[in-house]
Amino acid sequence: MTQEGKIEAILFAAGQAVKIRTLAEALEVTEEEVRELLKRLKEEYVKNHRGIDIVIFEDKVEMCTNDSYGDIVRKALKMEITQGLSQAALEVLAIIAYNQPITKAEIERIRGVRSDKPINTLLEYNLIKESGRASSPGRPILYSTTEDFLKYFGISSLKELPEIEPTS
Amino acid sequence: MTQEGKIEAILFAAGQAVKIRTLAEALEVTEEEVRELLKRLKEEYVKNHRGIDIVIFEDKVEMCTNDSYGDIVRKALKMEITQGLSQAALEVLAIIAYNQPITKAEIERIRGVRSDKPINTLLEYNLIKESGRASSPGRPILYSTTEDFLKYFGISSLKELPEIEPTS
Amino acid sequence: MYTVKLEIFEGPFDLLFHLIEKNEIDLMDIPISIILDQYMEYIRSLQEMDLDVASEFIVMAATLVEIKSRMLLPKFRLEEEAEKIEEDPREELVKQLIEYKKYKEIAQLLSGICGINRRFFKEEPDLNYIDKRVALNYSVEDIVNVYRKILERNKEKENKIEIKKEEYTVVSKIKELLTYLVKKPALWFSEIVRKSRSKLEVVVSFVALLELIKLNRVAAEQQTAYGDIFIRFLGREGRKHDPGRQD
Repeated sequence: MTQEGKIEAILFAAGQAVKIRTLAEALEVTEEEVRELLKRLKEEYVKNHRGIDIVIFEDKVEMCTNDSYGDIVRKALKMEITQGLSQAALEVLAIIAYNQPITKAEIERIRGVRSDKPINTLLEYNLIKESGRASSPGRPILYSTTEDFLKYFGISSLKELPEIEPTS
Repeated sequence: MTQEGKIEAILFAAGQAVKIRTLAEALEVTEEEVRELLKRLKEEYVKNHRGIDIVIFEDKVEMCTNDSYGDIVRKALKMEITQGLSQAALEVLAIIAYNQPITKAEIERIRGVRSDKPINTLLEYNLIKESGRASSPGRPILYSTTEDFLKYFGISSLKELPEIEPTS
Repeated sequence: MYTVKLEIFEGPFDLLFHLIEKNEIDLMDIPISIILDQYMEYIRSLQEMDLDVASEFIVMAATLVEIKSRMLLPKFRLEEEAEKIEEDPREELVKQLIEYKKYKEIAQLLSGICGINRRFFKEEPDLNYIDKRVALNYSVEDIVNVYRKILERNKEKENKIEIKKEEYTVVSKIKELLTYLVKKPALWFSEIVRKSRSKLEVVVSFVALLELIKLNRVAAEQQTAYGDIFIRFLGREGRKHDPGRQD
């Protein structure tokens, strides 16, 4: 048995995101050591073009397929090609990621255009969620990004988003 | 990309047994070549004490957890998994509970997405069962809930399922 | 269906950016006249193809017209007023454009790292290693809640298909005005304003009116600044194109 093997086995068997703390407790090592092991594991996956990969977000880690094998996976499993995210959906997602929680009206003010459709698309993809209501008149719905957003975009935490300059 | 990587990605994403023929078609090689690749993959897993493994039975192959890590996996999952059904599986279960007996096509029409994987999971959990075939063309399999479903969800009969009026 | 709209541009900001980049314009010193002309040209070309133009584009056209007129105004202002109004009329628009640009760039970046369609997860635990009683820690409530959500989701989808939000478009407004003008060949613009259900509809009506003037279908007169506009219908085919007319 190896430490990497243990982590690999746990992550595979879990079939969902596993807390770093859980891994530390199971392996009886510190969380820092787990993070170090995860780093080594990921490096090994990348270097050897493995079909599997891991994505670390916030205090969790989940096993997934390697992005570069996406086409063949879809082909083999006859997955319908879901429509990718439109430019509009990506713009709305960017705005929500940097300003969450945020209302539809604010999103539309920044984009200068109605945004119901892209918001619905993002909700269907579970990349954003309703996260309460603003205290402003009409108590409009507030939107935030989800864990799936971090998972599918490989962003380890919201803090990792590139900084944006106030002016260009 | 490597041939082994492709197989690894497909097997991981499938989450269930995959036909050797399916792999051969996706990789555009013969079934013999797939078997050869699977043999090499398995040797690699064993040699390097990987946490994952593959089992080949007749014309199918499935990725699984390396059982030598069984103890630590059980220990970790005990801490991690308090509710083991994915959102997709719960949705399918709810649809079957309220519409049984029902075909896969009807489930997918209600959900709007493919549902093979969650159906498979529910069968494995023994929460649903095949209960005959519809008289419609192709005579598709009908699914119903099981005794275990009643037991785990804490009701004594299906009549206890509350009626639902969609609120808006 | 006319839903093709401005598929290439996400909205008026997107279109403005395209024009600014095409003309290699400094964002901090936008030549409004040039941009306005090209902006209107684009919208007109869509209308010629009989495509409906989303109302946001029309509102932006009105904003650009307003900025242009304000930039011409100071020349005629009294000195004290000129001092008071130092700010650049373009300032607000430029601020919005810069803000939008940030997110447009982030969107580009996100598109490059998006794992949807490429990255797959396993989604279910390996049953051999979990305690079923623990993993199936549910109650009938969970089933009810999930099923209710599915029904609501499907109902919403149906509603969305049924109720298509009314949109004001210049093309449809021109047709509407023409029909009205046939019955009433002379009227005040305030009459149209009174009949409008929203500010947006007024703006769209106004742009439609400008189009009709350009097409020579109506003559318009305004006696004083900000005064009411008198509109006269010049006939179905317009004055110039009227085949029955001989000058």
